[in-house]
Amino acid sequence: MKNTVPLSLRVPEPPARPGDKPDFSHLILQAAGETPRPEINVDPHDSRDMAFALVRVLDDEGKAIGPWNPRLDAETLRKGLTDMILVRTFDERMHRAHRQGKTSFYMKCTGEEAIACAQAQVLNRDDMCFPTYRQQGLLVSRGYPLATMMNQIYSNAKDPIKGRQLPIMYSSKEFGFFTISGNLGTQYPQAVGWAMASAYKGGDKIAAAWIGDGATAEGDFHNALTFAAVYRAPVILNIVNNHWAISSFHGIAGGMETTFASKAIGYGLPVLRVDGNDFLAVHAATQWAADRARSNLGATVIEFITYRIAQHSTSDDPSRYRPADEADHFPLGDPIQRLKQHLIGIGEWSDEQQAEAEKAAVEQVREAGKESEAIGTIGQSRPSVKEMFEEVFATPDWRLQEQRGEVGV
Amino acid sequence: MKNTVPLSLRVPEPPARPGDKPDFSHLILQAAGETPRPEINVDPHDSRDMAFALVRVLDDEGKAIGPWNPRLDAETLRKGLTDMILVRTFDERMHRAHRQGKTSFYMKCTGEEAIACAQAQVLNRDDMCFPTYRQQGLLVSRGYPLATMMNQIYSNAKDPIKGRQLPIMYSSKEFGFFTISGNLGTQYPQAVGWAMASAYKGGDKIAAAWIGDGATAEGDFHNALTFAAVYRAPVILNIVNNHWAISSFHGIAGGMETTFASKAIGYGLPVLRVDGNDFLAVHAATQWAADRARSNLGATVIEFITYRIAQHSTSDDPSRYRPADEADHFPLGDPIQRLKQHLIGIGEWSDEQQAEAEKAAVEQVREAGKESEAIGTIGQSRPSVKEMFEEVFATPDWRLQEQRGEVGV
Amino acid sequence: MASLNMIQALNQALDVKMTQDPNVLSFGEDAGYFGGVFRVTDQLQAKHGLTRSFDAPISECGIVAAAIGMGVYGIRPVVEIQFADYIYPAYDQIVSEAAKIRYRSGGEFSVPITIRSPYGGGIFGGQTHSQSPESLFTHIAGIKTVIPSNPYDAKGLLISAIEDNDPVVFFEPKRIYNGPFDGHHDRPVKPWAGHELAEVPEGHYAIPLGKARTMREGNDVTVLCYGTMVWVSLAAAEDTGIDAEVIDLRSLVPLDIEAIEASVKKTGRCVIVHEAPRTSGYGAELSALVQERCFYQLEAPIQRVTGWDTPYPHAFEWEYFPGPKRVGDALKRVMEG
Amino acid sequence: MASLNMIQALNQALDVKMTQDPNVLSFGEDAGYFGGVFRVTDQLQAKHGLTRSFDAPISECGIVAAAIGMGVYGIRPVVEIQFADYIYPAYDQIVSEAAKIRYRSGGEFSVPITIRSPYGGGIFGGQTHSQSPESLFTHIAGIKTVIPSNPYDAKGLLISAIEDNDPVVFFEPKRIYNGPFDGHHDRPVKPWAGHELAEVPEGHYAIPLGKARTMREGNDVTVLCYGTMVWVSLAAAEDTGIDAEVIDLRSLVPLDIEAIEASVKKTGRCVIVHEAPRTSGYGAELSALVQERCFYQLEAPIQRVTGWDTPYPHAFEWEYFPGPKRVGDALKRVMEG
Ligand SMILES: Cc1ncc(C[n+]2csc(CCOP(=O)(O)OP(=O)(O)O)c2C)c(N)n1
Ligand SMILES: Cc1ncc(C[n+]2csc(CCOP(=O)(O)OP(=O)(O)O)c2C)c(N)n1
Ligand SMILES: [Mg+2]
Ligand SMILES: [Mg+2]
Repeated sequence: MKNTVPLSLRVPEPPARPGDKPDFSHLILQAAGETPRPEINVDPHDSRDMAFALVRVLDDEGKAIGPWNPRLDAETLRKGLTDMILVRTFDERMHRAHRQGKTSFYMKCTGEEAIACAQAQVLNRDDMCFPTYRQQGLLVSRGYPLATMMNQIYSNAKDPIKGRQLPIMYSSKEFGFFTISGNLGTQYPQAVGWAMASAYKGGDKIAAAWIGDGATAEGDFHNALTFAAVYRAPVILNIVNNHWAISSFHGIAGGMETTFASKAIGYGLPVLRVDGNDFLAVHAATQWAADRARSNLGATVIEFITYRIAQHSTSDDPSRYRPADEADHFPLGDPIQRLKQHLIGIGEWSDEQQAEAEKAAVEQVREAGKESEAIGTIGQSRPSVKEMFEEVFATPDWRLQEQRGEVGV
Repeated sequence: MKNTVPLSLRVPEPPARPGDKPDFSHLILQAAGETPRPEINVDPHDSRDMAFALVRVLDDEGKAIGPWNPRLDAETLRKGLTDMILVRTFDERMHRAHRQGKTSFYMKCTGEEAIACAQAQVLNRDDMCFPTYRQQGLLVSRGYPLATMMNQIYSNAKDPIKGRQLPIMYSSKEFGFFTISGNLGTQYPQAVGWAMASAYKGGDKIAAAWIGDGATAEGDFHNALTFAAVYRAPVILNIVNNHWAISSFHGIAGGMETTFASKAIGYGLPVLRVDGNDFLAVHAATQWAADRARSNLGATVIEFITYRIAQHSTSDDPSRYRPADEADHFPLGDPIQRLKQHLIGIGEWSDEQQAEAEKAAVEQVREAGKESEAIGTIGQSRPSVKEMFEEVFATPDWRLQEQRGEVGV
Repeated sequence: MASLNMIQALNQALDVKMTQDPNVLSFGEDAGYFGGVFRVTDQLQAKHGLTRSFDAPISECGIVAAAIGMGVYGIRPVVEIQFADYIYPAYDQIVSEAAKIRYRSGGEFSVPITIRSPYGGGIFGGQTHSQSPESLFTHIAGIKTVIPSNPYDAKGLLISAIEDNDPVVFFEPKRIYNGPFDGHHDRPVKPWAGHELAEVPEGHYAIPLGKARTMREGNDVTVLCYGTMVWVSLAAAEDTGIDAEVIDLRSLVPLDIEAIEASVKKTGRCVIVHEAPRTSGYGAELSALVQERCFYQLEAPIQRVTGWDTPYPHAFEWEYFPGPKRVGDALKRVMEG
Repeated sequence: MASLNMIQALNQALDVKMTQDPNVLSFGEDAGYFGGVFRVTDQLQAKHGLTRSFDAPISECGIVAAAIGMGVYGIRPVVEIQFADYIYPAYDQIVSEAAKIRYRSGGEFSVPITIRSPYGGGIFGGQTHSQSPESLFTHIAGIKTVIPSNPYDAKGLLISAIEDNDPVVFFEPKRIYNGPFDGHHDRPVKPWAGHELAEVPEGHYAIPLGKARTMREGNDVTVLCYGTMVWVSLAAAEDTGIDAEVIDLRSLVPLDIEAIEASVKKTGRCVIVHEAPRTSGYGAELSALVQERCFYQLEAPIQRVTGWDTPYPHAFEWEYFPGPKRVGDALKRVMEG
């Protein structure tokens, strides 16, 4: 048979570029409360539709409705809100610090705070998180010292990873936070291996991993889901779809063809597609996945729909590739505003408290800043140069000893 | 929350090991004619069920029924049958040749002949095939000289790839057969790139690629589907599920969790799940996919359900890991018997013709064997040793010239 | 003739080839609309169209695999790997496929592709934005490895790489994209503007792969280097006053062995400089070749000045980076030897 | 004491460790129920259970990534890559992750895993069952690379690799699994049975990584080799009657530099032998190290006897494989030099 039309190469383009009117009409949405909540032991084949639904709890008025309402007490909600405020405040401050030349690099998670802050409340401290560089909320929510985060960012003498990594590549075993890799996607199958080990040992700890919409294209995404399904690993595989991968819109990763959530179907894994800017929905979905894992039912994939409000990193300028006001048109709003509205609605919060919380966050960050800058910002202070040669191996071989000698440290 | 049960690692096991009773009850089957035939421009989201259905044309009596009946003329069907007979006869002969020490290695495709032989009829000679080592039927059906295949297998002086590759790693640009790689999966995204180039050039050629159930676990499987979906490449992505990967049953690749076909859903690609031992179903499904590609509608994934009757290769002994009689219990039978039954049923073939065709095939293979063995089998004859140094680059650099000098050729 | 920096020169090479040959196209992560994180593909999509310069999914393996398929079809894709530190997911497709397809197919199929990637340190990029993995490619039969050190060579070498009928890994020393940084990080950065090697002719010209460039003639010692280290080595010669012959290899495979042999036989001494870790770096091969061919002329042990056998450490950039001081010390050692 | 071949010795090492340490487990393609295509993990599943020795999906990258996650958890997985030729899909996880996790986490996390893989030629395996990629790992800071040459060492070194707290790439020379093949392919194959290095003690013993073994003492020339080439080199010394000191490196990283230096300073001559292609093979590093440390004792150029800079060609096995003739010629050349 000959072709009916000549072939042509299709390259996806985003609905809007700088100057165009933002357009999110392609986004599959559902009203809060509409999506059913299956039992955690549901047969994945009977819950495929969840890949095309949207788990939401907060409606447009900020009321919590529907089967996914986690019914959290006000204390928990207030902690979630203040954690998110603190993360955003910290991001602002460190972004300024970069402009002030105090650090060589920084990455914000503005607009995505609900994901890490809500998930940190569900996961136990001894569950292991395999994050990307946008889950600083896990550390903040778990009470990791802000000053220590800054020490890492400044690569100063108190940097817990000894000046060896780029700013924001945190690592804390004590806080169940796996060392962030600069290489995208690698942590995803590692989390599955960690979960397999936990299951192998008959323990009770589970793992969680995060990956961005863009990085789902890496082979490691496929490796993770294959191993998680085959060995029924107790792991939560989170996809953070913030619609952009540096300058590439989600369609370059296949986001216009179907939902990222639907990738779980091909592995027989249960999946949830969740409003990532709805703190309660994130909390409830994560609880559902964690319960499955702890009940030895295996892995769950969760796609969180959110939007990267800030630039990709301090090296990026989004005005070159997307409408300046695209964030304002994102239909799922801002996670902080939405949780605030909810708390006020149920009479557990007020604009005054919000203002105080914001002031308190600024204060807390300033205090941490003082403490860390007293040690030093980039260039002013750093770990001993001998750290360059330490911990390549558990014990250095003769090459490292000789080379250290050449440097004279 | 604490765990309700201690965690444990699950490792999938096949339903039957040596000595056990074979069991294919996990296999999702449908009767011939049951599965609908969507239009080629169907929205993939409306055809997801195809990933869990089974395209079949031949019923148990060998009658061709239902919407997928390709209505092929008797000539075409007879060619398909005799091609399959020839492939099987060739495999038998070369397998014996290995026992006789004429080659170091061989791999049969016994039981899977319908796939390559039917697909070769649908694809044009100038479409490019990116096969695995079990698509020798493509060459046979396209009339590639059997003696030349043997010359490659024997690495003799007339080996078209000059003794550089293991036996059966054929390559023929003229016959649209891409050089087989010893590395699993790599050809899959390459085929997508080839198809992208064809579309980029506004041409009319399409690509087809094959991968085994086991190799779908490689990252390149994911890469291929991502690029095929994003760039809408005119390619047919075939998954040959023969239930085994050397000693590992398909469950080690996730085959017990869901169908391999369902992996297409996560990329928004249309998919067909097909009875791989039903020549007419293979033909019809491939035609559907080829029509889509040629109409610039992009890629199609096809899972063919079949069974690897022979050992993996001459280095393998399946009796160590699966029931000796498992093949006899495979519910989709033998592709040659089924097409023969159909042809006889429609009065276009007879047992006598079958016997003659088998004799003719033996004769044809013997003739080719004579021709090739006259040149020489492994060790008796080989290309010039200088071929070791040729074609590393288009033009050799000084290292290759010096090293060739050291060998003195 | 315009004075261009290396980014502009590389961009021009792509523009020239895409204008000249409809079979040349470019893709990579953020390399389409945005023009690449280092802007090397800037404006190519606007000028040549969406299907000739486009964004790719974040899958280095998929990018190279697709390029291989395109090359097999008969066109000449140029792909960008955003940082050399991210080339490893594509390693199997490069080593097992691109490098072997011509050979294993008896010459029937070939892979005329170019894999561009910014590499090297000196930018405080930490361990995943600073690596120099060149020797992982020089070991692979069937792969060419090219590294320019200035705008003029960058354009001419990239054009040759694109026109080459075999796969070329083309590493761009990102530290000198904007100026010939010589390792004196405490001094003001020189831009390319005004530099004679920034004088880049318009249009098409090709520099053959496998021809080194003598950047400085000298009689005391031969310095073998490439990329950023060319400028560091020149500074070291300057600083020490040692009459070094500084040879910019430009292409590691194919290697200009005549130039190396002639120079070392003349000087009787050799220092090799690269940023990559010492063990099994390309300096090891160069050292082995020199001693095999110039043993009886060598008056002192060949010295290697390299990165250390550690990952690239963020806070210790200048202790890790082989600067003019370390190269100068090696020049002195080899003169004493 | 039983006389074991290398496969049995490796199997015993795994069995000993799995019996001793519940945190040791093994997985890989066909490595579970079936026991591996070379039978190295034979019976481990039957003896230690389904979850301690199991089959893995055909994803080398996934296998290594899962092992890394397990190592981070605190157990000691031993994974099998079916052939070294298939290790490249896992290269990113090994280079970017396993090698760097201890360092980049400030010592908080570590990766005590062992990656086993049959490697090398001499079996008519063609280009995808014959490769020797060791130098692609020796270049990577944070990775140890170990290669045994006999059953006794195989068991002791594998036990050390498993007990090591860092990632170890453990290459098994498949050509000598069943006997000390010396490259005389025209002669009957010797089995391990009866060989003194096939006398393998029961139970636990460890051979420290980084200690070479002098297989033959000699005064004329030092031969540096490992794996199958140890036996080829011994045969070459035998055949030529040259009094060579044959050193089996056993571990490439860490390297026993003292043993090498001492021997070359004694003999004044050095020949390096490996199967991998010459350019940027591990021989380059060894040659560079020897000339840096023994320059003034060297009486002739160091010779490298290696595979050619081509893919491994099926029909030309014995022209590609560095056999006793080629090693012998190098011994003669270096003695004349
Ligand atoms: C293997 C690899 N390839 C490329 C990069 C460069 N890079 C860093 S972040 C990024 C975009 C990631 O986008 P996404 O996965 O959507 O995460 P997001 O930044 O949106 O959170 C890229 C391409 C990298 N770090 N690692
Ligand atoms: C990258 C890679 N890993 C492992 C192998 C070894 N190997 C060769 S065939 C095979 C099994 C493949 O099974 P499947 O994909 O189901 O194809 P089938 O043999 O059943 O047709 C394996 C593991 C290989 N050739 N390449
Ligand atoms: Mg994103
Ligand atoms: Mg199979």
